[in-house]
Amino acid sequence: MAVMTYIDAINSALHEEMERDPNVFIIGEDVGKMGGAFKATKGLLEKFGAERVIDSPLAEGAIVSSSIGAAMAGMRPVPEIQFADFITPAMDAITQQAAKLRYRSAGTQTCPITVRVCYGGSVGGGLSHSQSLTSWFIHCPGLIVVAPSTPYDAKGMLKAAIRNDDPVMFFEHKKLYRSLKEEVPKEDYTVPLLKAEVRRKGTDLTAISYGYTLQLTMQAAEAVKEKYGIDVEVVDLRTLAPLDTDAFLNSVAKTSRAVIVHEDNRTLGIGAEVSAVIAEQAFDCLEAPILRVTAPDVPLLPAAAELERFCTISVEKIVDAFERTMEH
Amino acid sequence: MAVMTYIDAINSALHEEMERDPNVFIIGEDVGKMGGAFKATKGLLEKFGAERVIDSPLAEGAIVSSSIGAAMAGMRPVPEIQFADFITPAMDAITQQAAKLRYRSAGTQTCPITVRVCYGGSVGGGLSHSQSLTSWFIHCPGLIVVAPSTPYDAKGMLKAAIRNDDPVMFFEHKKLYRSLKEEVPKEDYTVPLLKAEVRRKGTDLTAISYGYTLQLTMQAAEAVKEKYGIDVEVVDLRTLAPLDTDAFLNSVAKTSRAVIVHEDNRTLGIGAEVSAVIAEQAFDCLEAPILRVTAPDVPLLPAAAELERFCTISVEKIVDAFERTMEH
Amino acid sequence: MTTTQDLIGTGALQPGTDSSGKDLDSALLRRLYTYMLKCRTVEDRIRVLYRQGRFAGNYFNAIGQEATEVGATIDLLPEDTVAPSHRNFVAHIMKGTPLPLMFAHIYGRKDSPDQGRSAPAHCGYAPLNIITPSSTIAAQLNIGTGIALAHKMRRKPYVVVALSGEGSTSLGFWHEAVNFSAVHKLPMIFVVENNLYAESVPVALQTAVEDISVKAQAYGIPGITVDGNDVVAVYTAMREAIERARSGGGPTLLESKTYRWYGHSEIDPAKYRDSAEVEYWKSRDPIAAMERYLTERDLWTEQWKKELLADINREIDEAISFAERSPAPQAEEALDHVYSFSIRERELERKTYSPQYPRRQ
Amino acid sequence: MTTTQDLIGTGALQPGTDSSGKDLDSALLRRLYTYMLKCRTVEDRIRVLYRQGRFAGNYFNAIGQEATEVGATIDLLPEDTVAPSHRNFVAHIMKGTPLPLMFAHIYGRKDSPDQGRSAPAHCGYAPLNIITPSSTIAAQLNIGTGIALAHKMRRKPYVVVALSGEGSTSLGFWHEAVNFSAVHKLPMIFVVENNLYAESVPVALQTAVEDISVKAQAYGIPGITVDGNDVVAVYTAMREAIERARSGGGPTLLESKTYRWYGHSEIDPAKYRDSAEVEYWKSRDPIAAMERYLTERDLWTEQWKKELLADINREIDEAISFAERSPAPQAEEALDHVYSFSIRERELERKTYSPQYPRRQ
Ligand SMILES: Cc1ncc(C[n+]2csc(CCOP(=O)(O)OP(=O)(O)O)c2C)c(N)n1
Ligand SMILES: Cc1ncc(C[n+]2csc(CCOP(=O)(O)OP(=O)(O)O)c2C)c(N)n1
Ligand SMILES: [Mg+2]
Ligand SMILES: [Mg+2]
Repeated sequence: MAVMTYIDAINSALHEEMERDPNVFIIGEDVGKMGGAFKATKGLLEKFGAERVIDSPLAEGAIVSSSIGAAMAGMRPVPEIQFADFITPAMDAITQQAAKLRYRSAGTQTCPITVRVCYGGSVGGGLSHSQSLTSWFIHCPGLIVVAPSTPYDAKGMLKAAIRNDDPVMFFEHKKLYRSLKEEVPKEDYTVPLLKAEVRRKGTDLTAISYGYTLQLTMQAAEAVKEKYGIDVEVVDLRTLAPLDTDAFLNSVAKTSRAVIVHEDNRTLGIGAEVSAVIAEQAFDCLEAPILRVTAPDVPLLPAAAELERFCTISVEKIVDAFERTMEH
Repeated sequence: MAVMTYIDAINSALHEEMERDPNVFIIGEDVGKMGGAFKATKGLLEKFGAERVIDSPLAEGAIVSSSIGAAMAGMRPVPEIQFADFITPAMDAITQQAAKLRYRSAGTQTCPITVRVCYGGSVGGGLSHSQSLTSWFIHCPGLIVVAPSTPYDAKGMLKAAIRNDDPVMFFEHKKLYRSLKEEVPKEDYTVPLLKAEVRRKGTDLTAISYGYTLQLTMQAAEAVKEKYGIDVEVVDLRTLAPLDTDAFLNSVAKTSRAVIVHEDNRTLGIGAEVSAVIAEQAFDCLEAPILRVTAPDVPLLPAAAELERFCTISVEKIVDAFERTMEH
Repeated sequence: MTTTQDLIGTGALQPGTDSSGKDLDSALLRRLYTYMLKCRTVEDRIRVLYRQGRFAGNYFNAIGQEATEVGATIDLLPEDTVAPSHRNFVAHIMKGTPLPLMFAHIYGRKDSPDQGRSAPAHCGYAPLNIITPSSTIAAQLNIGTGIALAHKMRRKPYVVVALSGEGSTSLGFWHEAVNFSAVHKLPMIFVVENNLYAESVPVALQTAVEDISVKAQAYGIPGITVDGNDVVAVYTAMREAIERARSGGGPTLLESKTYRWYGHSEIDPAKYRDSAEVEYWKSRDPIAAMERYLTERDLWTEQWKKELLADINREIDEAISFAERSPAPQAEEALDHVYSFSIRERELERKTYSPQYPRRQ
Repeated sequence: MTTTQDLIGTGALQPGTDSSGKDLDSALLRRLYTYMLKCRTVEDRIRVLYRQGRFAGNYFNAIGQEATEVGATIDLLPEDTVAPSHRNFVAHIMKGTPLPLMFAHIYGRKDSPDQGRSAPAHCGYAPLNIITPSSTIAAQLNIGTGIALAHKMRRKPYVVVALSGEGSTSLGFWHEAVNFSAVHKLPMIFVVENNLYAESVPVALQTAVEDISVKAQAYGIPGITVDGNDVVAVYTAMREAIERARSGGGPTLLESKTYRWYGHSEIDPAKYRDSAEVEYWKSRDPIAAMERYLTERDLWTEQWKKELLADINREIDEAISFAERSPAPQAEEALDHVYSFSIRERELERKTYSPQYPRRQ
């Protein structure tokens, strides 16, 4: 075991997968000499050379679509999108090409790519370095959308993604990169892509989150335990599409109450889908409204600290939702 | 009054708005000499000339972003996206520029554009001429997303959109273009952009839809009335963002039951948001699970008739959901 | 960097000085002709089938552009990739996709390479490396670029031929693909079929330049304009570009100036063009031009053409009857091939959860 | 179409034959210099403030590129638009945005033109037609194109100066903007500041061509490369391009070859460049070069520079103290300016509905 940050976990997964499989390669902006804007690809250029660690032209469309083609031809590309906010030039490549290639060729042409995307706020990034934008891809069948919340999962799921035969959108929260350390095995391991995880057992209320806000949700769970003795079960979605609905439905069937927490905008954030699934499939279990703790529906995130704070999730906001749900 | 198809309603709204305001202009692929792929812009080039009816280069990004700039400079552009399926090149222009310009300039720079988008399936269009893709824009604060379901609304809302100071995504369902006729006033009128409409009064169940499936939902309502005497209240969302939540919440408060119908994919289609809003704000009113009648989560729409039919909404599928809801 | 060629004298362009086409042997010249005739005949038939309502959707024929279609895709290796646009269904003929599968595709049947999923003109074929295209203009160029990247990484001598229309050059995707290929010296040939219109929009509204091939200069790669109705010219220019690509010399932009005789698609009456223009281009029929060229060399007779047509039509008849016998896909197959794993259970059997714990007050 | 110029002899390029810059009068030459000095001084100060932790976020300075910043944006009309990238904060100085507002922006305060919303380097100013940019590379070019379209439609003699780096030329957006402008002969000047790097990526990985200006040929517009450290060269080339644009002659692509002295942003140590390269370019300081040029013409003294700096620093001090006194925005203002109507009520007061009808069994 080794204690690792989230970014180290990503970095070591990339090192190991590139060693394991000569078909794995990296492409993106600044991934080579600079080792990535956040150093996720540090040391790869030195070890594997410029042919497998490609500093691409400034064109996210080309980064993803050249990966798609290379994958069709048998490679295992791991393209990087420096910030989710800049993923728009790759929208066609991701949603119309990668997501649909298998379907439109009836499985005869496929593109196993793992698009690493750095996302999320609460780091003072302002309007163009804070967005999530996961919803666009969750709404797109054919894509697996992953968003791990711990170093252990980050490493294990990244490896699983690279080995998986579907296009995977792999969302890494920039606030988690260096704010969290955890023991991670030295041996090769993977974490299954399609399973949510119960992070905390509880009986009174189900809290559902992922990514950075999962950490805040865990803190809020401890807070209401201490304050009121309320026992919150916390489900980490881990993968946002396809959703592991059984995981949170089982929990809600037990607790009868659900609160969903995410930092993305409220309208059609993943919370909407989770809530709708519960309202459809576990309605009889429910004893309280399903609450969502989310950003308001404004562009995320305004730069000034006061404005950013208003829009981001805090432990207090989650605790407040827990309280309201229990009071119902 | 004149009896008009949906496409005629669009066309006459454009004629009238261009006459009314010299700042209104059209830009898009084939909008000029050809009068648009579906003839929405017929006769405009002849009447207003090539400077106000611009056959643009094949570049949706340029179509929308040049509209943004022109709008900033005081014009009222009405860009056309020939098929929603081809909106990807304009993703940045729409979501990062148009949607956020007002916000990021604190209201000092704005872009009143009306992006007309032809969307929807059930016409044998196959995988690239059938998509909805409204969710991407519903999830993007700063945009108004409109999807009228009748000729009357199409005309009145298009005029309202052009006169509105926000960027409006105006989704026109291609199946409605010629399948529906209705009396439309000869005089100038507008339909407010932010209000849903109760299309059918009822007491037993609230059905919520928009666009082409609104018509199917109305038929299904008649069918269950005849068959079982069930009285369905049908709410036409008309505008998908920002949602007129009061309209459907009021109805659900009355009926205690909700079924949402849309042709888009299930996961994070607008039904998810509507359901989540109900589950949060009208929970105590509910007596049955909130059902969604939607396409499955597969790329929409496969071309072969059998496959297409499997994925599209039918009156039977809606009736089935009504029955299941009432049985609960 | 830009040159123009006119080898067989269709009258389209100034006669070029390049005589590299002069060395083509008789068998090859006759094959070029035969393929053009086959393309034309197949598409004429598809048009008839459409008018008879025997398949649904739409189709984008390349009638009038056969010299380009054939010259650009003939004699590729099976491992070479073709990245087609909506107008390149006939590329399958040169690549070697069995005609029955092609017609099963048109009909949206189970035996189609995609089992009825894509629209009629959007057809791929994995065994021969033809990308199953989407409609998004120019998207296939970018995917093709990635395939070329893989060939380069793996030191394989295979090339990618990416086809698109002049309208595609306005899109950012086109630019990103060509630029990326140029920076990485990828084995790509970008064939731009300049048929003067993108749907109804004339080329003068797409770009301010006369020859699309000058755009190559922006990327530092060779650009060439050929008479796209001259199959020998197209073939010869392609041969050079393919050799360059295969031997590590990087991409080429090849503009082929041609014309589509009919509308953009089967539902387009093409009223935006004037008939004199259409007639002019019909008088420059690439097939008739090649017939004259072959006749001068004693390589063509009416009789031979009749025999060819008979063979082609027999093959088409068989292909159609195969397609018509091919079953329609089953409704629930719509749920297949979304992922590498099945979603049938997920979509068809949604569980309902009931309370397992006593309700509280 | 492409020419290179080197008028004041920074040594960057081959001396050009163009002598159009020779006619600039003394007052203008001194203004060019003064503005460069002001840009440098303002950005040096911003760097200090950042290091002191007095504002949050990040900043992208253009130190070393002042000749381009000044030459490209000086003497525009208030109605002319500047479409800035992340590296063109100082364009505000030439356009005339009051310095206190600029610093209020850096600090994210209520008096910022955007009341604290955008990141420090992304600043717009509506009264002087400076677009509030997003970070998306090249997006401002496309918006600028639309503004130019409006000017053309309204027969207004205003131009749009769009600034971007050489990295931006790889993006489809860049291509779409330049192509559209060329087709419609819009009054645009695309200034590409080729500072050899896009973040860490050298220009050779962006494009296979040597001079970005050759890309103009793909669009049929004039392309010119100037020594971007030579403010007279930049100014002269811009003057010609602006005149052409203003008089209906359409767009120009102007490549300005220059170099940023420091990292991509305040958090980038720029270890990907070697120090010899950095030193070489520092020796070609555009400000020092202009000092030599002015000295030769008896237009510059140490004393004058001192006075200038004193004035500039006083202005900066005042601007900073204004910014520091400016209030922070109120938290709930985060809900404002999303639409033309308020969403405060919607977001802050979510109603709860209760059953109004008796429940049924
Ligand atoms: C991104 C995108 N926008 C619009 C369309 C609709 N469309 C299909 S073909 C076409 C014209 C293509 O013109 P060109 O590239 O010249 O090819 P041609 O049809 O002439 O062969 C258009 C606009 C599309 N398929 N993709
Ligand atoms: C679409 C997009 N992709 C990536 C980025 C991240 N990014 C910001 S600046 C930059 C480099 C820009 O290089 P260049 O255009 O040469 O401008 P310079 O910074 O050298 O002035 C990158 C990659 C972005 N802002 N937008
Ligand atoms: Mg064309
Ligand atoms: Mg640069």
